[in-house]
Parts: sequence; C-alpha cells; structure tokens
Amino acid sequence: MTLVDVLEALLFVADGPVALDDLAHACDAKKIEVEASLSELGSRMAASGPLQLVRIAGGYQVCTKPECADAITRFLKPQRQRLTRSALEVLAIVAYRQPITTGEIEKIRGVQSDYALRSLVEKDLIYEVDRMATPGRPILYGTTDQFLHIFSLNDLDELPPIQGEPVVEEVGA
Amino acid sequence: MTLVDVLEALLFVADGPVALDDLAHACDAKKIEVEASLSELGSRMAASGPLQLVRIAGGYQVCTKPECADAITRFLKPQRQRLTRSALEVLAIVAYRQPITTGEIEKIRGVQSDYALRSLVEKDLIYEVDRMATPGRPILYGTTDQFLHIFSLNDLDELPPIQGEPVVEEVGA
Amino acid sequence: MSRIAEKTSLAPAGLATPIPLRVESPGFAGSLATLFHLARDGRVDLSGIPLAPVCIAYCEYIREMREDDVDAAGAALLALAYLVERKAWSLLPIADPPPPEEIAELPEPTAHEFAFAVDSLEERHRERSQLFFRQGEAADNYEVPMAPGTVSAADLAKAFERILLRARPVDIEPLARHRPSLADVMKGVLRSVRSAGRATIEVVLPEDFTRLDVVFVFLALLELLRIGQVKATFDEGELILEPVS
Repeated sequence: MTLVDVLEALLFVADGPVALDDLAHACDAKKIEVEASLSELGSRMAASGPLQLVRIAGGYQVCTKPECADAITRFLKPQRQRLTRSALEVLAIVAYRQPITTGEIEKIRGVQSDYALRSLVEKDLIYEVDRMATPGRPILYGTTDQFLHIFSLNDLDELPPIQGEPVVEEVGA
Repeated sequence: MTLVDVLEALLFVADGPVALDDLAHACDAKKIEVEASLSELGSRMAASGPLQLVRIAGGYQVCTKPECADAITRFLKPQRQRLTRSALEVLAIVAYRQPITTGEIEKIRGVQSDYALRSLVEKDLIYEVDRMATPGRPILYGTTDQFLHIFSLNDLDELPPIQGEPVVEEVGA
Repeated sequence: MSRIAEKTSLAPAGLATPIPLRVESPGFAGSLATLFHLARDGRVDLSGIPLAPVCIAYCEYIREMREDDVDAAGAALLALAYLVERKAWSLLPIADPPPPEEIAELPEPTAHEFAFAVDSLEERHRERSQLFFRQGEAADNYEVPMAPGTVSAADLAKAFERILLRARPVDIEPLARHRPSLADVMKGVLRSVRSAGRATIEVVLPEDFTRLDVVFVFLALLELLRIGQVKATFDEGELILEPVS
C-alpha cells in the first residue's frame, strides 16, 4: 500500500472535501509528501478511469468525470435544485460584497430580496455571519462552504472577476 | 468511457450495495455484459489500488481494502464526531428549547430536520425524553449528559445566553 | 473608449440609479458608478482617465433613451459633474484641493455590474452539475471492511460451539465481579496474537477458561476481524488467528 493508495482510500471514505492537514495526520506523513502523492493521484486519475481529484471548498475530494454524467443521472435520478436567475444574482452580490445586509442588497438590485435570501439560507449557500451594531441590528450575510462546493470553487479568491474589477484593484493598489 | 468505467462511477456514487438490474438499467446494457464488466472491474481493483469490489447484501459495492484500515480508522474517528452545521443548529435548538418535538424544531428552522435529529440520537447527544399527550404522541427531545460532556458544560444553566433571551426570562419571571 | 452597456440591464424604474455606462480606459475599466465611488474615496487617479468620451457616451445614451427617465439621467449627470470637478481640481497646481461637496444621493453600483459574474457562476454551476460526489450518508455509514479470505460466519460459529464445550462450567453470577471492558479484552487478544504471530484460539484464552471467558474473547475476536486487525483461517479444522500487518 503506497501513500498514493492510502490517500485514495481516505478520499473514498470521506464525506466531503478533506483538508491537507487532516490527510497528513491520518497518513502519519509530512504535508509535502502528501501533496506530492496527491498530485500523483490526480494525474493517475486524470489519465484513466471515471474518477478525478478536485480541489474544492478548501480541500481535496474525488468526484466522477463529466463523461459519466448521463449514466449517473439515470441511476440517481437526482433532483437537482436549479437556482433561479434572481437567486443567482443575490448570491453573486453576497459573494462579492460579503458581509452584506438585506438593505444593501436591495439597494443594489432595486427590488425586494428577502425571499431569495431566505431560500439561499435554506439551501445552505449563505448564512448569517453576524449582525450589524446599528438600530434594528440587521443581519450580515456571507457565503458558506456549500456555496464554494456547488460552484467548484476552492476559495473565494477563485470567484470569477466582476467586469472591470481587476483593473480597479490595480488602480487602487 | 468503457462500460467498466461507467460501472466504477456508479458504484462510487451509490450509497449502498447496488443490484445488478439497477446497474444494467443505468448503463443501458445487458445484464450479462454488466456481469462480465463487473468481474473485470473486480479483478482490476484487486490487482492494484486501495479499493475492492464486494458482493454484499444482494448487490455490488466498492469498499477499501483492509490494508488501509489503520489510516482510515485514524481518519474517520475525528470526522465522525464532527457535527455538520445543520446538526449543530438542531442541537442548539434542542438545547435551548427542550423538551421539544420534531415539528417545533422544523417550524423554527423552516426545513425538515429528521435526518439531523436521528444522527444526533445516534451520537448520543439528544434522547427521547418523553412523548406529548397529543394525537400522534410526538417525541419530545432533550439533551444528554454526553452533550454536556462534549461541549464542556457542567449543566444546562451554563449554556451561553441567546441574544436577548435573558431579558425575556426576566420579564417572564 | 466608452460604450453603453446593455440597456436591458437597467435597474427597475422608479429608482434613481445611474445609467449603466461602462468606462474603458488605460487607467480604469468598469461602470460609471464604480468610477464615482473610487474617485470619492481617492482610490483612482482621474488624470489618467479621459472624461470627454464618457460625457459623449452619456449624451448618446440620453438621446437614445425612449422613455424620459429624469431620475436616472439626473443621477448620472450628478456623477459626471462630480468627476469633472474632481479631475479639474486635480489638474490644478495646488497642493490641497478643497474637499468635495458631500453629495446627498450617491449613485450605487447596480445589479447589472454583477451580470457577468452571475453568468459565469451559472456556467460553473452547470459544469459542476455534471460532477458527482459520494453521498454524505454513504460515508457516514462507512465501515472498514473485513479482510477478504476470512472464514465464514458459520465456520466461526462452529469453532465457538466447540470451544464452549471445553470451557469450565461456572454458574453465572447475576452481579458478577468487575469484568474488563470489550476494548480491554480486544487489546489482550491482539497482544497475544501479535506476540504468537500465528495462534490457535487457546492461545488467546486464559488458562482454565470459563464459558464467560469464551464469550468475551469471541466478541473481541469478532470485533478485531471486523476492523481488520486480525485474520482468521482454518487449518485442518482448527481456527488459526494471525495479526494483519
């Protein structure tokens, strides 16, 4: 059993993305060794078989390759909840401007957004980060790890750029 | 993507043993072909890697080879004790509002909570205190000593106050 | 260069939002609202941004606007005037330009600025829906499998019966003396098997064992087999235990 094999076994039994630290601890190996073995495992999986190694929501996880999607869909009959355009818009605003209040979101969108916010909380995509220390103590929303997961993001830095924003940052720097 | 690959993908995403019929249906292939491919997958897994194909409970399932047991045990132990965000939320509601029924919890959370409740009972963090004397005799849940233990609480009075709650209590007193 | 962004992405009527004017220049690329905010916060050097094309684009927009939205036009004009004033001050050779007048209603970035991000998130979500992960509940119930090639449950039951017949019969005391926990017995069995390398069941049982000892040792053995720490085989009808390395 090589370290690569053990890592594959751990990622198989894990119920979500696994942090490098946890893998290293379970394997009783150095992080740098684990990283090298993960990279080997990733190439091996990419080269053949139906599985692949991804970095997602701050950890490593194994998932199927897109080519198997049809058979899996027939098999699992998943009831994927599609996000509406307005829910996506609210989600994007929360993602880029977090922590943000309902009021601030509504100011940007120009429409009431509490229904969309509530449904995003229920889907575990956003959560109440904190409350503002102003009258009424409005809730401040932020995105969850589940948000990163459903958009295949490793962390918030991987968010696609808002139009123009990268240039703006350079100017500000 | 060969049939063997697709079968590996299906067994990977399945949450238990899968019957031959279900595999054949998902792959849109004849049972005899699926059987042959499963046997090929089994030999391939046996020959290398940390996973194996087993026939169990009337179906096929992939699991890890026993050689990885040490690392997996080290890995799963702390993970099993980790509570998901939704389990923590349910636990908090039970802790502060006990004794409380499933229905009352779901009313507070706005989402179905029976899976979280069951997993908390299994983890011995909550238990069936009693049943209500109303139609259907719904279960009333309360927290266990184990709950106090893992949160380092001496008794329930040591629970951190909910925002605003102490005032409510004073008014009620 | 300035150009007008999609008009359909205008915020709903009735709200004073600036027009969706997109500015593209060497010093800045983004919406007029964002440029306004950056200028107000002193985070952008206006001297590097030609404002004339912005003004021309703005006039074009007003001309093409079918419905008269005075609020939107006014909000954008206010932002433009502010930018021109700030830039004018910054071009003058004075060290400290006077602080800008506080504008009551600031143009806020509008939802259309997020349109690109929403599109790419939607695309990512679509791609992500082609990927499948092992389901959480499956992992929750995951047990480390028994070693392949072990004896069957029926074989173990027979071995258990045989050894039970040889045990010293002792009456079960209802409140018996303190017994070691299963974990302790497991540790003992594992230690014996490991030190023997290859052992029969007698090796792991205490001398002059009782029926209760047999039950405890078998329970421990089953657990050790299940978690893959011990391997069991049959050799000429005799149960043989080996440690799993």
